[in-house]
Amino acid sequence: MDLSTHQPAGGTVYRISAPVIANRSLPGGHRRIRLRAPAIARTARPGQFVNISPPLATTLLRRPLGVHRTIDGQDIEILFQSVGKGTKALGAVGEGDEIDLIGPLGNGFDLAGEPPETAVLVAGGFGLAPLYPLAAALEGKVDRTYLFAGTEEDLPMETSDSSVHLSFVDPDIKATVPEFEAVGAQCRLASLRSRPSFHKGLVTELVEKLLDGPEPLGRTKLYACGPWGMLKKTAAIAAEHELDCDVLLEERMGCGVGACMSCSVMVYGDGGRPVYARACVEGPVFDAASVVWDAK
Amino acid sequence: MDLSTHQPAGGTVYRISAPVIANRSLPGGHRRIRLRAPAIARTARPGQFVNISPPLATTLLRRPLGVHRTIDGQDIEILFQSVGKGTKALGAVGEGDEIDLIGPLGNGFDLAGEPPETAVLVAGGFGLAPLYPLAAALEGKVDRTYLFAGTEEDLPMETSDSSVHLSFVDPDIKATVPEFEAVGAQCRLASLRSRPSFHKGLVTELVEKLLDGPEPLGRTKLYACGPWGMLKKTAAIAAEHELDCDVLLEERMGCGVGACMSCSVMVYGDGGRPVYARACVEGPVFDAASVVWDAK
Amino acid sequence: MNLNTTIAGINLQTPLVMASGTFGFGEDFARFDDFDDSAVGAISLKGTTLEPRLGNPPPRIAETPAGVLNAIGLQNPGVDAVVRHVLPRLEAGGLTTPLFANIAGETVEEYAEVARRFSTAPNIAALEVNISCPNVRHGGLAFGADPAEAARVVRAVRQATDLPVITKLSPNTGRLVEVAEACVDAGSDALSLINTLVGMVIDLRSRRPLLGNQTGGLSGPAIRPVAVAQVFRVYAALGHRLPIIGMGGVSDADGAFEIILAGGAAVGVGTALFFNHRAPREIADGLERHLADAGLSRLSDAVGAAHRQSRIGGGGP
Amino acid sequence: MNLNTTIAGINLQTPLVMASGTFGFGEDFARFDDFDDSAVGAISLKGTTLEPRLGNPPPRIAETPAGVLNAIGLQNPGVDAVVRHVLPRLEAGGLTTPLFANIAGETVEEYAEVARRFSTAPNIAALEVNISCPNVRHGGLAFGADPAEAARVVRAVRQATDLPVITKLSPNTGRLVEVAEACVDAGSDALSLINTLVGMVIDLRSRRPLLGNQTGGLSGPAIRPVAVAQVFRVYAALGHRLPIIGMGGVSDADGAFEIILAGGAAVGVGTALFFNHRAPREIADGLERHLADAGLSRLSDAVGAAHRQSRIGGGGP
Ligand SMILES: Cc1cc2nc3c(=O)[nH]c(=O)nc-3n(C[C@H](O)[C@H](O)[C@H](O)COP(=O)(O)OP(=O)(O)OC[C@H]3O[C@@H](n4cnc5c(N)ncnc54)[C@H](O)[C@@H]3O)c2cc1C
Ligand SMILES: Cc1cc2nc3c(=O)[nH]c(=O)nc-3n(C[C@H](O)[C@H](O)[C@H](O)COP(=O)(O)OP(=O)(O)OC[C@H]3O[C@@H](n4cnc5c(N)ncnc54)[C@H](O)[C@@H]3O)c2cc1C
Ligand SMILES: Cc1cc2nc3c(=O)[nH]c(=O)nc-3n(C[C@H](O)[C@H](O)[C@H](O)COP(=O)(O)O)c2cc1C
Ligand SMILES: Cc1cc2nc3c(=O)[nH]c(=O)nc-3n(C[C@H](O)[C@H](O)[C@H](O)COP(=O)(O)O)c2cc1C
Ligand code: FES
Ligand code: FES
Repeated sequence: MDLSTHQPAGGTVYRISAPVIANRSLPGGHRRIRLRAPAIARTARPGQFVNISPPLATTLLRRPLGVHRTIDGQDIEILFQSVGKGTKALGAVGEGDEIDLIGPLGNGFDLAGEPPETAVLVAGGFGLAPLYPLAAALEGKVDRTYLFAGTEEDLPMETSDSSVHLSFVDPDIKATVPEFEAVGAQCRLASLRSRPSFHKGLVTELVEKLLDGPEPLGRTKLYACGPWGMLKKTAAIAAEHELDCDVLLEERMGCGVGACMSCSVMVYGDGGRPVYARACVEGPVFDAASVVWDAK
Repeated sequence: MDLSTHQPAGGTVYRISAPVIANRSLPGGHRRIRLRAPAIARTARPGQFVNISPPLATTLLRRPLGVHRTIDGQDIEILFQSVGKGTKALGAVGEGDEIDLIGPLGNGFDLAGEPPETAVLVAGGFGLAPLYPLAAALEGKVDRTYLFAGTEEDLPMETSDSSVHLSFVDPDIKATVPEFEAVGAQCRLASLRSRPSFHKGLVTELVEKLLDGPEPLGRTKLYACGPWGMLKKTAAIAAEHELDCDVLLEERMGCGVGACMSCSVMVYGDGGRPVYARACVEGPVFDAASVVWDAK
Repeated sequence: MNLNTTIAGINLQTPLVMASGTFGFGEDFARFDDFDDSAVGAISLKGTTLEPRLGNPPPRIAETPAGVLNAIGLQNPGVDAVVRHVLPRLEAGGLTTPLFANIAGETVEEYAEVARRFSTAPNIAALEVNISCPNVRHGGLAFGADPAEAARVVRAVRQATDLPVITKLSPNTGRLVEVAEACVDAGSDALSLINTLVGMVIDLRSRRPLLGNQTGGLSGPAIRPVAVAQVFRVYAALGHRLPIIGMGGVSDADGAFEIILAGGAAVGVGTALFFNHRAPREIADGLERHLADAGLSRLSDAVGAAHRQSRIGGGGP
Repeated sequence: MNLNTTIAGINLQTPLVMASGTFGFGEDFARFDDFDDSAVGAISLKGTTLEPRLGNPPPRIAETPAGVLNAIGLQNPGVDAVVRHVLPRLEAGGLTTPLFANIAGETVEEYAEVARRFSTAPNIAALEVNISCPNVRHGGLAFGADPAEAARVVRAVRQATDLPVITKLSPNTGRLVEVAEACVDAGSDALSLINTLVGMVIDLRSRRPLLGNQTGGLSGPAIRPVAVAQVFRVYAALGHRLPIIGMGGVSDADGAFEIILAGGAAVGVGTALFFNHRAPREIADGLERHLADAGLSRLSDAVGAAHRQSRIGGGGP
C-alpha cells in the first residue's frame, strides 16, 4: 500500500444497532459477548475489528474490539477484558439491549496469498482472542497450526491438559486451549511463574523450541498478537529464521476509518524511510519486518 | 436574616442513597416518584426541596426538586416534570434503583408565626406541586384555604368538578383539584384558553374576585408559586390590598447549600438597598414585598 | 427549509463544514454504507505542509471528560502529493462538495508556497490558513497568538493566491479578537474558529504524559462553551465585515444552533464524526426544526441572532 | 500514609484546598451531617473586595458537557464585613483549617488595601491574589493577562502584608508562564491555577446568552486537561522556585493525582463539591492508594513526577 497519499482502504463499513444475544462472564474478568450484526458477520475477516460505543454514552470515543467469531452469518462474538470505563460499561449490558457499533474495520490477516505449510500462532495474554478466527480460517489450508500462548493471569478461553504429545517440549508441559485444538491447532502455554503443565518462561521460548526442534515444518509463518515486547521478540525470531511474520497491533484510535491519523504505527515506507501507517486501515495486522520496533 | 455577612442558614443536610419505592407517570408528562429517605422525610418542611443527582451520572450538577409529600417519616414524594436531561433520566428510574440526593434544603414556608385566618394559594402550572404540602400543613391552623391554579397544559395533579359552591365565581366555573380539597382547600382553576369548568383568563383574576367578593376573609395571606410574571402580578395584588404574600422562586443552582452565590434573587436589603439573596438558603420562599420584581 | 449559506462567495448546500483533521482528505467516510454527502456543506482537508510530515510519536489521542485530546502533529503527505494524487482522485470520483485546503507551515514563505501550489488545483474552493495548531514545535500557534505575526502569514497567502482565504484562529491566546482583526485587515475573506485548546493527560500507570507529544489539543463537547464565547466575541467585533465558520464541540443540532446564534455563518463538525458519522445529517435535520420553531425562514436570519436578542443592559455591574 | 504538604510555609494536613467561590466563607458545607473536615487541607474563601459587591444579574450558572459555567461577578460583603463578622465567627466556631483570603479589586491600590485589612485578622493564613476572574468588567483578568500588570498587583500586595502571597492565574491568555514568572519575581510565595475559562451558553428558547452576564467561567471535569497542561508548564518553568496549587476539574483521586504528577504541591477542588461534598474524603483516600501503588511514601515524592518520568526525547519532531 502506498502510504504517501492517504489512500482510503478497506471495504464498506456498516453501522449497526446490534441487539445483545448473550453476555457471559469468563474467568479473570473476561467476557464473551454475542451481538446480532448480520452485515458484519457476513463480511468480517480474521483480524478485523469493530468499533463499539459503550451503552448510555458512557464514553465519547468508540472502543475497538476484535471480532472473535462470526456465527451463521448473523452474529459476531467478541471476547474482551473489562479494563476501563468503556469495557466495564459494555460488560454490564444485558440481553435485548442494543449496542451501537461500526465495522468491519482494519485489514485483517492476509489469507489471499499462498498459505504456509506451518502456521505458528503466538499470543501474549489477551492476544489469544483475535488469533482464534485466524486458526479457524487456516484449518484445512495449512498442514499444521501451532498455538503458543503466554500469560500470567487467567486466559480469556478455557484451558486444560492436552492428550497430544509434542516432541519439542517436555511431556509434563501439556497445558492447552481446547477451543483452538478443536480447529486443528496444537497448543502449549507458558507463564513466567511456575504453573502446573505450563512452560516456565517466555512464550517465545516455545516458538524457538519448535523452530529448533525435530518436527518437519516446511514453509513456516508466524502470526503474533500481544504486548509490544513479546511482539518485538517474536519479530526478531522470525527475522533470524528468515520467516514471514504478521503481528496484530493495538493502538489508540479516533475515527477508526483512516481519516484522523490517531492510530499511527511507525513502519519502514518506500526506500526504507520510517513513516507512520494507520493501524485502523493499513493495520491492525502488519508485516513484522516492516515495523520500526524501536519506535516505542 | 442579615444578608451582609454570608451567614450559613438552614438545618442539617443529609446525603442519602435513596431507594426508589415507586415512579409513576401522570398526565402531561409529569411524574410522581417516591423515595425512601427517612432523615429527610422526618425533617422536611413545606416549601423545602432536595437536590438530586440523576442516575448514572447523566448530569454534573444536581437538580432541585420540591418535596411534595412526606410519608410516615420514611418516604418523600416528588412531583416533577420531565423537561430536560436530568428530569428525563430521573423519569426512567425503576423500583429498587437508588437515587443520590441531599436535603432538606431551603427555608420553606414560615409556619412558626401567627397563622392568617385565610390562606390564599396561587399556583401557575407546575407551581401547584410545592403548594400542596403547605395546604396540608395549614389545615386546621387557618380558618379557610383557597387554591387558585392557572394552567395551559395538564396539571401534575388530577382535576375534576367541585361540588362546593363558591360565591365569588360563576357557578359553571367549578374545576378543582381533589387532592387539595382533601386537605381542606377550596379550589378553582383558570386557563387562558376556553376549557370547560375553568375560568377563562389569568389565575390572578380569581384572586382578585375573591378579595373583592362577598366572602368574609379576616386576616389574609397569599402564597404563590409559578412563573415570574404571575408571581409579580400576585405580589402587586398583595401590595394593593396590603396583604402578606410569600412567593416560592425557582432559580438555577450550584451548591444548594449557600456557598456559591449561583442562585441569587434580587431583594431589598437593609435600608431598602437592592442586594442579592440566595434562593437556596434565604429562599426559595421570599416575602413578595422584599423581591425586586423589575430585576428580571 | 433552506440551509444554504455562503462563505467568501462559495455556496454551501448546508452550513456544515467537516473540520480539518477529522475527515482526512475527504475519502475515508465514504466507506460507510450510509454516509450522507448531501448534509455536508464543505470539507476542510487535513492540514497540509510544503514537505511531507511524519507527525508526532504515538500515542496521539486520549479521551477526556466530554472531550478528546489529540497530538497528530500535522502528519500529511505534503502539498505536492495532495495536488498530484489526492485531488485528482477526488475529482475523478465526482465529488462536488467544496473543498478547503487547510495549510500550515513553519515560515511565512512556506505558507505562501503551499497556498501557491494549492491554487493550481482545479477543485480547491478556498484556503484555510491554519495559524492555530497547538501540536507542532514551529509555526502554528506561534503565528496565531500574535496579531502582527498572524497578519504577516495572511498577507503572504493573500498575495500568493486568488482563492478566497479563510484564517483559522486559536483560542490559546487572550488576544483572539485582536488577532482576528489583524487577519481581516491583512485580507482574510472569512475566519474559522476555534482550533483546539492546549491540554494534557497524565497516564497514572506510567506517571508520565500519556501522549507522545506530552501536550495535545482538546476538542469535543467539553470545549463548546469556549467556542460559543469566542464566536460571539469575534462576531461582535467583525461580524459586519466577514463570515465566521464557528466550531468546537458541536455534536448535535442544539450545539450547531448555539454556534449559529452566536455568529457562525457556517459550523465546523470535527470530533463528533468519530463517534457518529451520521452527525451531519442529524444536525442538518435538527437545524431545520430549530429554524422552523424560531419562525425563521432562512438560516442567515439566525446568524448572530443572539446579539440582537440580548438582554438590555446585559453585562456585569 | 502521609498526605501532609506545605505551601509557603503553611502546613496542610492534606493537599486539598477548597477552591475559592465554591466553598463560601467556609461555613456552609458544615451543614452536611457527614462533611469530613479532616480531608480538607485549606479553605480558599470567596473572592473579597474592598466594598461589598452586588454581583452579576442572574442566571449565574449553567451546565455544559462535563462542566459548569458561572458568572457570579464576585458577589461578596466586602473585606470589612468579612474581617469583622465572618472571620471571628469562624474562630469562635473552632475552625483550625488554614484559611486563604481570596482578594480582588479594580485597581492596584484596592488590592493592596484589601490585603492590608485581611492582614489584621488573626485567622488568615495567606492571601490568594485573584487576578484571573473572567466575570468582572474591571480588574480580574485585565491584570492576569499581562505580565507587567500582574506584577504591579503582586508587588503592591507584597508590600501591604506580611502574610504569604499566593497568586491565582488565569488560563485565558497565551502568556500564562510569562505572567507566572512576573508574579514570582514580584514576590509571590506560591501560585494557584487555573481559574475558569471564558465560555458562553446560548439559551435556545430565548435565543440569547443564558447567563445574565452573557459570558461566564468554565469549570469542572471538562477543563481538567487544560489545567494539567498549565500546571505542567508552570512547574517546568518555576517548580524549583515555589509551590503550585493546581486546580481545574478535579473530582476524584485520579484527577488529583494527575495534577500532583504534573507539579501541584496542593490541589484545588471546586465544582466537584457541588455534586459530591464527600469528594475531599474520597480524594484523600484515593491519593493514599495511588501513592502506595506507586511505591512512594510521601506526597512530595509525587509532586512533578511526570517531568522526571518523561519519555526521553518526548516532544514533536
Ligand atoms: C484493533 C484492536 C483490537 C482489539 N481487540 C480487543 C479484543 O478483542 N478484546 C479486548 O478486550 N480488547 C481489545 N482491544 C483493546 C481494547 O480496545 C481496549 O481494551 C479498550 O479500548 C479499553 O477501553 P476502556 O474504556 O475499557 O479503557 P480506558 O483505559 O478507559 O480507555 C481510554 C482510552 O484508551 C483507549 N485504549 C485503552 N486501552 C487500549 C488498548 N489496549 N488498545 C487500544 N486502545 C486502548 C480506549 O479505546 C479509550 O480511547 C483491541 C484494540 C485494538 C486497537
Ligand atoms: C427550589 C426549587 C424547587 C423545584 N421544585 C420542582 C418540583 O417540585 N418539580 C419540578 O418538576 N421541578 C421543580 N423545580 C424545577 C427543576 O429544578 C427543573 O425542572 C430541573 O432542574 C430541570 O432539570 P433538567 O436537567 O431536566 O433540565 P435542563 O434544562 O437540562 O437543566 C439544565 C440546568 O438548568 C437548571 N434548570 C432548568 N430549569 C430549571 C428551573 N425551572 N429551576 C431551576 N433550575 C432549572 C437545571 O437544574 C440544570 O442545572 C424546582 C426548582 C427549584 C429551584
Ligand atoms: C484528530 C484531530 C486532528 C486535527 N487536525 C487539524 C488540522 O490538521 N488543521 C486544523 O486546522 N485543525 C485541526 N484540528 C482541529 C479541528 O479542525 C477543530 O478545529 C477542533 O477539533 C474543534 O472542533 P471539534 O470539537 O468539532 O472537533 C484537528 C482536530 C482533531 C480532533
Ligand atoms: C461558582 C464559582 C465561583 C468562583 N468564584 C471564584 C472566586 O471568587 N475567586 C477565585 O479566585 N476563583 C473563583 N472560582 C474559580 C475556582 O476557584 C476554580 O479556580 C475553578 O472553578 C476551577 O476549579 P474546579 O474545576 O475544581 O471548579 C469560582 C468558581 C466557581 C465554579
Ligand atoms: S483511528 Fe483515525 S486514522 Fe486510524
Ligand atoms: S446554589 Fe450555591 S448559594 Fe445557592
